[in-house]
Amino acid sequence: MAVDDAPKSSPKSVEERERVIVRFAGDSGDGMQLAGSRFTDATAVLGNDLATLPDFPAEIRAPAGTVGGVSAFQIHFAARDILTPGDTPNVLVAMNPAALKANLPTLERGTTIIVNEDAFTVRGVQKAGYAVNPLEDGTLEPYQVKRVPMTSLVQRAVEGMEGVTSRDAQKAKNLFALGLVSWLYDRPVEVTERWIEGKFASKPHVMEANLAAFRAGWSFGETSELIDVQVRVAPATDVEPGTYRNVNGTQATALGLVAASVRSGLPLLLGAYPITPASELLHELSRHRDLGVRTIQAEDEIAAASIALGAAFGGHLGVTSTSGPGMDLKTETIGLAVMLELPMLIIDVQRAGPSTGLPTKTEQSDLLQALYGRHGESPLPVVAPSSPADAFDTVYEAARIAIIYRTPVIVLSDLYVANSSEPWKLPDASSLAPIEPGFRTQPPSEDAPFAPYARDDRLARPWAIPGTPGLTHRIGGLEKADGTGGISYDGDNHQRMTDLRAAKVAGVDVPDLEVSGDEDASLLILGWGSSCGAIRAGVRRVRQAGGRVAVAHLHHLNPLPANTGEVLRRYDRVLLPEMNSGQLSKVLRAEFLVDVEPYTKVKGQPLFAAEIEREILDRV
Amino acid sequence: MAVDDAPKSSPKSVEERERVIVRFAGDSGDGMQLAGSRFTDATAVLGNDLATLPDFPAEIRAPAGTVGGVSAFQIHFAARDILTPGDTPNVLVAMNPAALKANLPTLERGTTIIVNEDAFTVRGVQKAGYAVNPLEDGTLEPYQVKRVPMTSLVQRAVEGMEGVTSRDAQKAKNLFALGLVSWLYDRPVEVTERWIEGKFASKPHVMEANLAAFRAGWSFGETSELIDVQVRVAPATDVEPGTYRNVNGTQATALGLVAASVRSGLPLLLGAYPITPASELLHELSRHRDLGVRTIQAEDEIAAASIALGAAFGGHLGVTSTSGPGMDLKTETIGLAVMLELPMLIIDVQRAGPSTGLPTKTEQSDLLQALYGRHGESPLPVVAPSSPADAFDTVYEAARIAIIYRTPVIVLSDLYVANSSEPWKLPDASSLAPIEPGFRTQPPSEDAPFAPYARDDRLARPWAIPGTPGLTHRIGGLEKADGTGGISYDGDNHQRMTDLRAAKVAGVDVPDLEVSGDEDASLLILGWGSSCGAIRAGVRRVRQAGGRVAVAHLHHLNPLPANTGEVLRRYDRVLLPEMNSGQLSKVLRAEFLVDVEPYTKVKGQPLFAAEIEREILDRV
Amino acid sequence: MSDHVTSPRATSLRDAAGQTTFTKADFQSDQETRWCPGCGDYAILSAVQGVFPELGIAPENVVFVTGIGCAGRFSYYMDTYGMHGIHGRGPALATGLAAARDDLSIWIVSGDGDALSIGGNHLIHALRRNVPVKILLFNNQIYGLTKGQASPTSELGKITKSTPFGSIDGPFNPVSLALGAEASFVARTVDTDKQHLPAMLRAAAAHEGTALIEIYQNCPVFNDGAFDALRDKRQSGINAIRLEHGQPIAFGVEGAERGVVRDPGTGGVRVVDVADVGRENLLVHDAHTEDPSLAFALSRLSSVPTGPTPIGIFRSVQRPVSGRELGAELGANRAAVGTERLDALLHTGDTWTIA
Amino acid sequence: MSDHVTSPRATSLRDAAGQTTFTKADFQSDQETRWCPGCGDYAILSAVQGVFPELGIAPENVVFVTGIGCAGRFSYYMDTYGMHGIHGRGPALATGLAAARDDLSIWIVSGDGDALSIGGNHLIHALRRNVPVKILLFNNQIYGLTKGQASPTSELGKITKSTPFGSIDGPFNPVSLALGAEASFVARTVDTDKQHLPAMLRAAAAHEGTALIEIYQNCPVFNDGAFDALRDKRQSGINAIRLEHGQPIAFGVEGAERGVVRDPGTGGVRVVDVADVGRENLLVHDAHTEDPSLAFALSRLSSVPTGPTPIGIFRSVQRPVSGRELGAELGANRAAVGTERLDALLHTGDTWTIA
Ligand SMILES: Cc1ncc(C[n+]2csc(CCOP(=O)(O)OP(=O)(O)O)c2C)c(N)n1
Ligand SMILES: Cc1ncc(C[n+]2csc(CCOP(=O)(O)OP(=O)(O)O)c2C)c(N)n1
Ligand code: SF4
Ligand code: SF4
Ligand SMILES: [Mg+2]
Ligand SMILES: [Mg+2]
Repeated sequence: MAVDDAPKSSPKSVEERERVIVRFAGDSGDGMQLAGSRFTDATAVLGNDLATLPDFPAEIRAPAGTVGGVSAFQIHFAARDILTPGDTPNVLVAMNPAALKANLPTLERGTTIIVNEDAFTVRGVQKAGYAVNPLEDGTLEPYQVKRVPMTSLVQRAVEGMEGVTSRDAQKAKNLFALGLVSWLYDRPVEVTERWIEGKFASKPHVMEANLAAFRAGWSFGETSELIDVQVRVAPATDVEPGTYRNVNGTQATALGLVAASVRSGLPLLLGAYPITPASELLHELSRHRDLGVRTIQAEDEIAAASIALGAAFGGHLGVTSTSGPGMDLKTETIGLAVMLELPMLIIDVQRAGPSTGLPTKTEQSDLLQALYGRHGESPLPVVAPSSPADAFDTVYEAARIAIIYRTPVIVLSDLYVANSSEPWKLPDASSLAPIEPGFRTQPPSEDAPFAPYARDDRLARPWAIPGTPGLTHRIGGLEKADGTGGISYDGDNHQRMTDLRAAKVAGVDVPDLEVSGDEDASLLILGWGSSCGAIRAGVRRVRQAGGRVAVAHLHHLNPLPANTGEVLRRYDRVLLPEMNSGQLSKVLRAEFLVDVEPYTKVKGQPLFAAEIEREILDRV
Repeated sequence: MAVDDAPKSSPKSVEERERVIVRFAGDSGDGMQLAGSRFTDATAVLGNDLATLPDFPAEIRAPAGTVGGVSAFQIHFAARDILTPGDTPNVLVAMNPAALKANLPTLERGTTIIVNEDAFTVRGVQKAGYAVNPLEDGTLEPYQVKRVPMTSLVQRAVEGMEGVTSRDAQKAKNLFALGLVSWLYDRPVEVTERWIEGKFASKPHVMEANLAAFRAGWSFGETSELIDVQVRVAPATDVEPGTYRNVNGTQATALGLVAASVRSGLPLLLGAYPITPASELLHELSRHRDLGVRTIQAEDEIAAASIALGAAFGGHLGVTSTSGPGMDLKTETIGLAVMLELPMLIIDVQRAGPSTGLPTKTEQSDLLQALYGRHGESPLPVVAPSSPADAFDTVYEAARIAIIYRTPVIVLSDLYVANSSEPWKLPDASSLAPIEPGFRTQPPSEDAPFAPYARDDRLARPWAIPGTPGLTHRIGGLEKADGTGGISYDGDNHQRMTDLRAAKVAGVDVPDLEVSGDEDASLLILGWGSSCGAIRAGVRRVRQAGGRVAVAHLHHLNPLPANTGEVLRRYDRVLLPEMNSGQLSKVLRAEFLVDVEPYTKVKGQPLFAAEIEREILDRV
Repeated sequence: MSDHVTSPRATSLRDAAGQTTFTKADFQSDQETRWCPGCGDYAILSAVQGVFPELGIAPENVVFVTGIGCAGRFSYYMDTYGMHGIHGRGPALATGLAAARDDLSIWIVSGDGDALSIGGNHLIHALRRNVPVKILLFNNQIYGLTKGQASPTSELGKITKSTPFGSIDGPFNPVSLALGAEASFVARTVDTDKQHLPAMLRAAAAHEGTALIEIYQNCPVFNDGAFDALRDKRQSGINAIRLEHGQPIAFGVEGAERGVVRDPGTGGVRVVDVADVGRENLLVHDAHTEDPSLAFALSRLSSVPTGPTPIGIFRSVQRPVSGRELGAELGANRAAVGTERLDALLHTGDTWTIA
Repeated sequence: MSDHVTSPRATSLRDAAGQTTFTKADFQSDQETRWCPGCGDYAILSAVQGVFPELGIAPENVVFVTGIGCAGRFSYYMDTYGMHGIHGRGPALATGLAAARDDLSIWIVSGDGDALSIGGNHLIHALRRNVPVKILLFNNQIYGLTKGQASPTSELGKITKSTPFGSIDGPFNPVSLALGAEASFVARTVDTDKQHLPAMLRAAAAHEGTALIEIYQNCPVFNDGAFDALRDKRQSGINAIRLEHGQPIAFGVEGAERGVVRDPGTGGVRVVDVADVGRENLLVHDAHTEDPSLAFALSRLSSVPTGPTPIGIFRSVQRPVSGRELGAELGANRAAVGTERLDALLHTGDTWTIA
């Protein structure tokens, strides 16, 4: 291929770096997500550890060239293990003035900015809301700006190509940028070229244009004076051996659900109603018909939850997924599931609220609703993934709890976990602990009639599915008589059943809370859900600088690990960063009467390692 | 009238009592609610303090004569102020075997039981599920049983009356029972007779039959050997002067809403969907069309809440009422109201949950849902009535907060408050503090354009209703830019608005928490909502027996009175009785890190003074 | 009427062919019925329990899904699998169950409030999708369980607890609504009609997609007599327009004095005296035509049944049943899925190995 | 197309009679429109803003209530009062507003998902009640805002993000559904038809009860071309069946080669060549007849607009408007209510006085 004949050992000086953060930014139409994910694959294959985060525009389609229409993709890769997609980039690729304007505020002095010079026309500059061209007026003085006429370079590269229109060329400029950045960090070109060839096999001229653009970008890096150093980031060494794949939280969630379905032998049925950001899970699972997965787009979230519950009654793994307002609407059905004591998974991909709020921004503010947002005493288990890859284990665990305890379980994911990605060490399917549905099948006898609400030692009730001879029975939302499950208006029975439902959930087997870092420090940083990476990164910085701090992370929000109180009491101070106004802190304070200090942020962005570092330093 | 010519000073001995609890029990068809409420009116007019509680069958229409079909009405009246309808009756009137069976378990030794002997036929006894007639087999040995052949006595009384069928007579036996008990406690007959005459004016023969039955009951008491003492309960002396009326919680709520509407000048519009027990409020308000009250029976609770919110946008006092599952369905709309910052009242008449639960039983288990049951950070004020009459002041206060702070407010009533009744000292309409809606009307100017989300010193935003020239504006569920109210996806703005919404609610002016009893005791009993009466009664008993205990009651659940923490910390122990699994305790523990001890009960009944007394004694 | 409902569980019999056959008792649960004396629900329950043995479906392969209401209690009285769900959500719960289990006979029992007020959206979507379930809509034109409020089928001006001055809203015509929602099978019958109701149940059971039967059901406590025009032997002769596919639409005490013809004026249909038009000119009912327009026109003959009212099958056509083929396909796929397939799935896309 | 949308706020003019008159600009908010380039919503917005001045209603007496969706953004672009509510609840919010304020002109803008999927129940109940609101249903047969999932009007087999193997559910016909729900006014039009759309808006504005207009709206991003049969100048001539009250239903490139007649076979209507039947035998449209059967039959001529499709007013009849009289009565009562009346109310029933 083209670059092979180019001198592999480029004349330019090469610099080693431990970690790098690159951000591709352009108009929604510029294909930045594609450039970013291709770069990610090449990087993964190279063996760097990495984490990525796409940043979509809030508007469905803001006018082209406006700040509202900017789409970006950030990748953080390193020679050692990575915890977050990074706070601010070392290199920003800005395909147009709007992309520059949208990202400038977050940049630190000295950041390298690669701009597509051709896009900085008078009209383009105006559309972005600049009075004068920022390339001219010294706005960029604090940064290292590389002006690259990408559009024209691509035009030139495809000149005279069979059937390639100038529009094809236009659309290919993201691959030029990709090629350039790929050279800059010496990424393997084969991975990308193979992908281009596969992707556009059916459209040869598009394939050609894209390949040409990609190679032009690479050669530009190699040859132009503009960029004088090539940066090398060695493969990560501290990575566990194994086969890896890059996944975002949505994919990991889908895979975890399919895995739980296969390992439990329960067919998977998803009832969902589209909503940002949860829709992606519906789309993802809809593709797995070949694995027997059934998805139903319901008329609304009430129906979506009811469809999942109806399927559960039929002996399937009933799942429903949603975000924000959708959770509100599922409330009543979830309450019915609590009363019916049937397995059911509710996946809440949290977004910024209240009400419609900020649909494309992340938040962790549905925790109290998940725990308490139903009328009456209606307890259920709640778990939360700590990273994209962890979503696989989390939903698998949620399915295990739901199935063996016969209870709805809420999984609190969020937009950040769902969209960001990281390498995932592939488990061996057969190594996944099988989940036993243990359907009741043996018919009852005269002396032992079937009691749908008799309980096993886990306090779980029998699950007898329609079609099983001799076990016909009726269940419903009215209070049940202990054991027989008949309707009961008896006060003492209601007390007993209320206590039993609570005891069952409180008794779910949950691993102890593990503390790492300086276990004997006086400050504990406790986190939950998607803030795990930022917290650990912040803690790492503090400890590398010699600070002493302990860190722990809650995967189970209900019930809490048995040793939680004991752990909290071990420390003089407990800091709890969360993307809400202090919801988990409330829960822990009530439970353990420990003065947990929340550090809260609701700005639609994930927590940053730097914030955590600062908050810790303020306290040690 | 008949009893006038009878010697008013009866030959029988008369006994003075301070307080008495009577329970009328019979089949749903026996008219016990009528007998009870007539007895209540007569008692009220006599000047006793009183409290009553109807007890309806859970089944819509359980088979006649079965235990499931028993309907009862309990009244507690006294010569001093009364706090609850009483734990167990001194006199039980049982119109049939089922009524006897249903109530026997709750009776104390020596209780007087007046039975309608005629109903204890073989079939009747069987229907109730008795093997043998309980009047014969010594079951009633521990009690003082008065066997009265009510049915036949009524038949005799109406014999030969013009157009009176024996069915009329059958149906009149509840008035015989009423007459008998009225004599027993020397209630004024005029009140009841006037009522009968008015009620059945259109059906002369029914009126005659009822009057005859009532008088027959009275004379039977006077003349029969069976009952030898007449009991007198002197008018209450420690009652504030003023004009009184007997109200149940539903009526008081309806009146409070109408009062708030009149005193704020905002027309009242209720959007509701029928549900037990909240339906009664819909029925009650539907009658007040003459006062300009509009009620709409919506297609579901989502629509009911949306109708109230739509009316609020139009400048009306928008109210929605529901129970149990209905609350779940209103969640999303309430969240929108939080974002729109419009006044709206949500009346939750709590019932036993979860799910459909026990629709005709009381509970206080929606507190955490009211506080936290919405996705995202969506705070709102929550208040709860402490007694039937207090519901008037509570909804009036709720309306005040909603209107002047522009926020939805949840009123946590419950089935017990809604159905029980007590005398209510009528306020003077003009003495009710007017509520100022303060609609924005002045048009904006060039230099001061209209900013729908600019805030006053209460942090409340302007309320500009459609039809106002120059103030056209758009609001919605997406996050708003501070001040202008335009759509904003800005992170810092979201943080600011989240904090502003919280600060506004936290800043609602709430009176301090008042402590009574032995303020310097080491134990504080804290209550909320409908448990107030039982708690104060329990405390009174303890203190009368020389025990020392302080007591306080929370009318505002959010925000909490400013001095709450300070009060809690003043005591070695804080006991918090509530009809749930410890919901308010959770809130207070989290807020103040005080080891509040819950005393919880979810048995579908209100708390009893005796339980509170016991719990206190266990602790002092 | 409720006597038999608690009759002891009989054991099913084997017929000559050794085939298990079932008795009415096989479908009667031991739960004591809790409807008011004289409630139309008893008659419907008895009819349903009476028809099932004919269908030859074992009780364990039958599921009754109900919402909340007096009608909603139905599931407790059938000795089949049953779910007493939440108000209005029966069709949604059943849609999930039907998607999971195409081997079951799924029946929904709902009231006029449950199905048409809070549950209206699920009902029309189930009909649109043609989900394989049977829906029995007990229409008593009132809210029974909550003790007498107006329902979406209550007539304009009706005085109820929630409308003390009379309802200001007109009613739905459930048949028209269902036809507007693309229903493939719509019928109407009367609770106490011992021949007609079972016939409708059989037809619904035989239908492939969603089958909706509106059953006029008397609520003696809160809305007594609402259907006397059709329930009362003397009146029903005059008022019941019995629709039969392929038959001219005629009715009357002797069964034929009056009939239905097209009305060129309105584009609808109207009732005439057969004498005036001649029997040969009566409209011939066609329940199987693709176009629902005729069925719709017939549904407009009455909205509240106080006069001549059509009962029977308005429409019964075949169209794709939601998930019918898919179910089979998925089942086959599942059978094939083991850990190997799962491993393959996990390994899709670009992977890399670190030694 | 979006240029004018942000044009500066013009001040309203006074006409000769000193009567304030309004201009299009009076109804244009300064909020920048946020639809995709070429979205049909721009054309509809422009048409609505263009019609309002004719109606002579001051902007402050107009309220736009919307649900969530691309269509839902509409309220931000009208310089009237507006509420961007929650998904599907527009009709419910508007019902409350209409009950409170009969002095306002209330318009609902909704999408096919907002109105027919999650909001289906509120829509049919608003129609049943005949609430005084106008409903503009932007039907693009797709979920736009959530980036391309199937909607209840998407055709069977449609491939979308949520149905990668093709939708297995058939669509609603919004006009049929509305008629089945007792709608008093139902019309259909096309986003870009600069004569027809405004005409429908005027008719809706003039209607007393609930007026529903289904507007075929192109979504160039997720469902481009769905309505070409009617939008494309060349094709529309062949396909657009323009319904006009009192006129024989004829259409075609020259405006009359084809027409609609009753089909005795199906009880419905069908398209014929006028040459074959003669113009005098064409069906004459009657939008004002009480019986909705004709309108319903016409609605069945097409469900997805890929061939001959009726546009125009299917039905427009007068029936009691929800709360019309009541509103007046209540208003009068309120005027009379002061503290005296309140005191009287508080003192109702048995009272007693303690000195
Ligand atoms: C979410 C919710 N809202 C309201 C109720 C109260 N509720 C129970 S049944 C019912 C309506 C009953 O009427 P219908 O559906 O006609 O059945 P019927 O009792 O007449 O058979 C209502 C409003 C409830 N259980 N759940
Ligand atoms: C309760 C709730 N569920 C889901 C969503 C997500 N959502 C927003 S708009 C929409 C549907 C949009 O389609 P349509 O109504 O046809 O409007 P369009 O965007 O096509 O104009 C959905 C599912 C939401 N905002 N709220
Ligand atoms: S209330 Fe009516 S419908 Fe309900 S059980 Fe009684 S009679 Fe039947
Ligand atoms: S997605 Fe479609 S409907 Fe939405 S704005 Fe874009 S073009 Fe219009
Ligand atoms: Mg009903
Ligand atoms: Mg759409």
